[in-house]
Amino acid sequence: MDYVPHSQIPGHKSRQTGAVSLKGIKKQFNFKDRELKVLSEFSLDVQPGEFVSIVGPSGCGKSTLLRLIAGLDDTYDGTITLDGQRVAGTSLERGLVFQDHRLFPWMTLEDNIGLALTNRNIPKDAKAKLVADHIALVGLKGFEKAFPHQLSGGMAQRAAIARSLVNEPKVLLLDEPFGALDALTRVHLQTELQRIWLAQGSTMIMITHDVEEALYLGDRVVVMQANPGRITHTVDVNLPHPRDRASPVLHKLKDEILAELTHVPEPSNPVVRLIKGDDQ
Amino acid sequence: MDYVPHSQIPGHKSRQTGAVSLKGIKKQFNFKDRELKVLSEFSLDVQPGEFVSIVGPSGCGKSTLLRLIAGLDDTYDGTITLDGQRVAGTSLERGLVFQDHRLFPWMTLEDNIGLALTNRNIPKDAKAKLVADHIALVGLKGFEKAFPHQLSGGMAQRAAIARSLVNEPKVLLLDEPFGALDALTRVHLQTELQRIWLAQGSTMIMITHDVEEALYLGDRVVVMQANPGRITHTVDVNLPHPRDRASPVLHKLKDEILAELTHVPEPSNPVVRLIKGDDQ
Amino acid sequence: MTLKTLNLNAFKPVWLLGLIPPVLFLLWWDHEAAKGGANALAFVSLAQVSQALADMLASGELGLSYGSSLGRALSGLLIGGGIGTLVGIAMGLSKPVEWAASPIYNSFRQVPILGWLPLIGLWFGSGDLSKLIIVALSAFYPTVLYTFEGLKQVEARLLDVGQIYRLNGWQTFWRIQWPAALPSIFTGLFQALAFTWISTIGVELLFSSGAGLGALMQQAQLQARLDIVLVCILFVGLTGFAINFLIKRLSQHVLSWRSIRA
Amino acid sequence: ACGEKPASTPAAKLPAAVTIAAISYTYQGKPTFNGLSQVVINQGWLEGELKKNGVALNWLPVPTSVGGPLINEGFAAKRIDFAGYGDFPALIAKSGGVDIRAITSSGQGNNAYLIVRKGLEAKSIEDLKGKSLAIHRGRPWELTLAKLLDSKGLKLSDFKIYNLNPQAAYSALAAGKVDAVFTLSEAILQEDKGAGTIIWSTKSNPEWKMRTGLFARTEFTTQNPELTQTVVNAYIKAAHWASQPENRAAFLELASRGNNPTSVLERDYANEGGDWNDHFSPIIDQGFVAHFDDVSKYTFENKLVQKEVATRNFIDPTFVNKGIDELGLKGFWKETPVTGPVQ
Amino acid sequence: MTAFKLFPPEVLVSPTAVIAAFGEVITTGELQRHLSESLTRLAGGFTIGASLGLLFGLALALSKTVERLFGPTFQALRQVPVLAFIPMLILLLGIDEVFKIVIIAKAAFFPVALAAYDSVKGVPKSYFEVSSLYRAPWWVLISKILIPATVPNILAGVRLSLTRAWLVLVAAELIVADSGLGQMMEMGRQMFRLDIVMVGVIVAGVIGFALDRLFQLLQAHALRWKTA
Ligand SMILES: Nc1ncnc2c1ncn2[C@@H]1O[C@H](COP(=O)(O)OP(=O)(O)OP(=O)(O)O)[C@@H](O)[C@H]1O
Ligand SMILES: Nc1ncnc2c1ncn2[C@@H]1O[C@H](COP(=O)(O)OP(=O)(O)OP(=O)(O)O)[C@@H](O)[C@H]1O
Ligand SMILES: [Mg+2]
Ligand SMILES: [Mg+2]
Repeated sequence: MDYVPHSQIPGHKSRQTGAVSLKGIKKQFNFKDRELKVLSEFSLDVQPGEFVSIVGPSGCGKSTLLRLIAGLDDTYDGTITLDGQRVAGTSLERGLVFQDHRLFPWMTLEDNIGLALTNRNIPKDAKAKLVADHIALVGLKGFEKAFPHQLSGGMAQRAAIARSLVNEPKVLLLDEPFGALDALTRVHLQTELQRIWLAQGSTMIMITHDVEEALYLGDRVVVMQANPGRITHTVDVNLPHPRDRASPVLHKLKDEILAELTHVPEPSNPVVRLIKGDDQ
Repeated sequence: MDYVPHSQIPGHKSRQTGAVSLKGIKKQFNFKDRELKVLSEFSLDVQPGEFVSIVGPSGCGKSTLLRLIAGLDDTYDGTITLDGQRVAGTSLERGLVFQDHRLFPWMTLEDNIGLALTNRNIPKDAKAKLVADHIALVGLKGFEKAFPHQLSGGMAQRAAIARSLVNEPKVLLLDEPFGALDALTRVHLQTELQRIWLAQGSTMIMITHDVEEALYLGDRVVVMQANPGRITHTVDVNLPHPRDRASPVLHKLKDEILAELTHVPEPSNPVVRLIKGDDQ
Repeated sequence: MTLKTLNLNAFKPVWLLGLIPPVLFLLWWDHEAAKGGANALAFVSLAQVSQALADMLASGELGLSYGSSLGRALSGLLIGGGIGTLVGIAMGLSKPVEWAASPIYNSFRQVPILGWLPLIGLWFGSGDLSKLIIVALSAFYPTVLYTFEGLKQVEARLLDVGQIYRLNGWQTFWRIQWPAALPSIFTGLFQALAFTWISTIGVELLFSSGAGLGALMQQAQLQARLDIVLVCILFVGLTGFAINFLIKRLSQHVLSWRSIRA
Repeated sequence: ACGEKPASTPAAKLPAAVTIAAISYTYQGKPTFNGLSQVVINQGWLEGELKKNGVALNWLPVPTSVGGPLINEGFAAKRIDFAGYGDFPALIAKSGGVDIRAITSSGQGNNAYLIVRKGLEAKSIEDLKGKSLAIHRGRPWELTLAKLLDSKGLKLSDFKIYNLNPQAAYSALAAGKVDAVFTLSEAILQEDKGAGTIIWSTKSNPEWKMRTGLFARTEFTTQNPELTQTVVNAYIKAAHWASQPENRAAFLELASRGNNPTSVLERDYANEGGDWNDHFSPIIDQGFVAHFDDVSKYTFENKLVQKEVATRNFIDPTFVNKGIDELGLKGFWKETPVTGPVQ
Repeated sequence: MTAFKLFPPEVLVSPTAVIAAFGEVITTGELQRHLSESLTRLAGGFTIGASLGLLFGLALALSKTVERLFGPTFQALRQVPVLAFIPMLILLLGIDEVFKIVIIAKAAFFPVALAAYDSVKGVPKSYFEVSSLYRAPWWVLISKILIPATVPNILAGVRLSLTRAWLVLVAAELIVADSGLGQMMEMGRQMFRLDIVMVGVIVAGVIGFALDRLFQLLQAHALRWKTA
């Protein structure tokens, strides 16, 4: 197909940096007296400025994976590097949109978003403008002074997206960012995300349950399976951005991925493999 | 089209009761020093045993509406009745799946689901069995003793669904119940929900952002618009249950609804009409 | 029209309900007082109490004692509460401080003041400073406890957000931990308020005598002047109530972000 | 440079302040001291004299309820130099190793009373056998009770003893929850209020009264004999003032700022055949010494103190004797003074 | 060896003196007697006061009517020292154990009641909504939702109330008692036996500390869902 590397897409600001590499990641949780294997031998290389979508069944370890990349959890085996540097702790270079919005209940919408800029060395009114722009971007104008409990589910999620975007991180990790949004708002925000991605040349890793969305945005779609969480399939989407949602290529790929996702023994009832806590 | 009233669908246990009627509902929030009109002249009649899907933009008042029907908030104008009886307070007849899962963090999954049965007069082991069955239904076997923070986003949402189903309410209100679920689990749970609905003959009112889902499950799809929240359109889906997802009728209706949803001035940036707090 | 009545309803003085128990209590009291006999020694008639109130106000005795006690209670609350909050923060934020301080704190807390009196007298004399120290201690204990507990309860999921945005220690504290702990800290403050009042009264009996409601009450009891005792109780109770009310207002304002039952 | 030579001028040796602790009450929001201390303050003489030497005068008001321990701890901590208080706590401090001594007496001492509840037919302490008796343990008048019991061949265990502080004791008496209370002059007030009847008091046995006096830290008296003398003289002057019959009303008014109204004080002070001025005699006389001998023996025998106190180390009449001479008051009070230091 | 030479040994008693005094009060059986008396009183007063306080605090937080009726009285009364009511209490209760236990119970009551009231008032509305949705009866609401949601704060109240109970126990033993730790300390002080006072301090501190640890374990148990 007429694949154009995204670095050659007009308007795509190419970056040399932002390469995320995961090698042999193993992660388990202590669950009661047993060990729950969540990720096993998980390896993935993401190019600078690449957009990777991840799809996979509920509970397969997607959120866990993002937490590891973000540096929120370092109790795992294997290595995670950003541009060759081993990831240790969090960094403003790696942004994260949590699956739940995690707005601070005591801050107004404005302050919640402003929080992301606390440690950015820019003048106060530039910060205020950035915040205002991002509130407008996610369609929350008029709610600057609202507390989180006064927002609807979708509004809170949009606020969380704004918070992560305002920072322009080199790598942005998104955990089902559009899950609670209606079709229209969703399309709008997908477009905006793509525009920002193209403009900033940042690396994006996005978890989604919407295969269409994964294909529409991603340079690559990673399909995961559970027990333990691992990659079963990777789909390259060799289409230029922005794409035509109705493109037959995308439709074909969608059917392929959905088939892959349904091709699981007992898919609807993911049985958990609980391993006795030995040190195997 | 060959519409079959659901009461005549084989296996659909017909109920005489479960009629929900909303008349001239007005609801507003005090937002800072102003009033935020959320619902205005909202009226809807739901037949006993009917499945109504509601779609609409983020923040248009869908969750607020369900809260009113559930009886969690009685500061509104207009009347809401269930089988002619005015709704006052909550009742076990009206179940609700919240948009956020609202599991109690200190209870195990099992106990969280069991909580719904506290007031049901059935023997202890029958309760235990009910709980276990519903845990299996949503595919969470093995996690009975897990605390909510040990669950993934989708798992928590499934637990919340189980909690609301275990009670077999006459009217079940669902607020984006499948939002955080992967395609497969979603299809599975849609099927299960439909099966339960058919078997119990309960009335269902479901909010969703997935128009396909709305059409696949609903006898009727209500399309809302924001500022203030109101019904702009109602689509009857005259197809027997269970339906064929690929049905062209559904596809046609989907396009129609999506067009309706996109046909809003400034749709991506819902400007809020904030009315000065005078006494109109 | 309807709006007017509505507004009136909104201003319906439901708070008057709160007067029912005290009024009933006073009626019962007066009834008991009227019985005479042994009762007369434990209950004095309200008429006598109001007479005493008038006398004490006129002589300036009440004003002096009240002012002195109020000053002591408020400064104790401020000092003890302030230091307590700081110590609670230190213990809540730093594990080593917690390990080092918590056993001392938790055992000292349980030692009756009586045991400390000789030492406090030795170090600080038996004047106003010692009194202030004990009052401040009584505010110190609850504030430490509640500040510490409040900080311990901050949800990890919210701290995660702070990490993502690389908040430094101070920012994490000020933007996340402090607001999250505030409801608990206020509870501690409410507790401390009562303890400072009670110990203000008590401490006036333990060290050098001087102006104060406690001294006044103690002496009135020896003189079998229950009317004076009651006037003092009235002032202690009402003042406590008023300060409580003010702090409540403050807390409602500061904690307005909470989505709680009205 | 100043500190090189041992300071030879008396001014350099003097302490910055003299602190006197005394039992006090709160009167109209301000402390009012018990007995002669308030007279000393009112006269202002002591303050003036000390000021001449550049020494300040501090008064430490001590509430009755905790007077003893507070003063003892103050002495031990060297926070106070003089204190006017009772025999028993002073002796306890002395026995506990705090070096203090009595340097004046405060007259004949305080009366103790036995009051029984209304409606109880009891004429004497013997009638109370098996009944409940309230007393605040460890307070000076416990000795008086002990002597009373001793004289009748009774023991504490012959009664149902309640250890109640005075306030509680009076309430309990009024409520009829105890049969009798052994206490100080407030008993008269309670009787007036109708809470009970006084059936015995030290008026019938004045030698059992609780004695009070001015006590001083020995270290202070040896280092600052002049200052000590000034303080003692001030107390003698106060006693002299109070002893004047024409000042009786004024003194009682001062005293009534404490727990008892004048009407009660009148009766408490009503003397059994003696003169008004006997109440204030500062002289350390044989009776005073004998009393302390008694107290010392009793407290040791009853294991209330661990070391027996030798009275001769505890009583120093030199200052008061000298003061009376200096002030020309020899013979003003009638008791025979102990001559010379108690040996 | 006393660490602070600055202070006269009579006041800051040396550890050896304290140990000796310890031996003394233990061999004479005095300590055991005082301690058992005090602990019995404490157990009675504290249990009654704290449990009533919990119930009252919950009622105050949950019922608007109760709050309106009793809230102001509660807020005023909790700041009034019991000392002021001694004559009335003696008239009503006499001077035996009941009196002491009531005084201790009063002291234990208010901190728990306040803690329960204030923390339940702060419970997120969403918890009440879920409970109301499943029409959980009040005892389920309290035991399964409100208490777990407020464990640290209520337990802090209970811990404070234990402190208060100790304190007031000693005070009550000063007003009326022949035995008890407070009485022992007070007599020690009257008799200038600061070594015995220190024994009391140490015993009270150790027991208080032990009880407090117990509460902390309880809390850790109740909060195991946070870390499990
Ligand atoms: N407690 C509140 N106080 C003030 N405003 C509120 C409150 N709750 C909701 N709102 C406002 O009401 C409007 C409707 O909210 P609602 O939660 O019903 O939206 P929704 O249709 O469910 O949206 P979504 O799809 O994003 O969940 C929003 O604008 C929201 O800001
Ligand atoms: N703190 C924890 N302790 C124990 N188990 C945990 C913990 N956090 C997550 N898990 C388990 O790890 C597994 C993966 O969770 P994760 O949140 O990564 O799933 P996910 O792929 O994001 O699922 P979803 O799509 O439902 O959000 C789940 O089985 C979950 O129960
Ligand atoms: Mg997830
Ligand atoms: Mg919603």
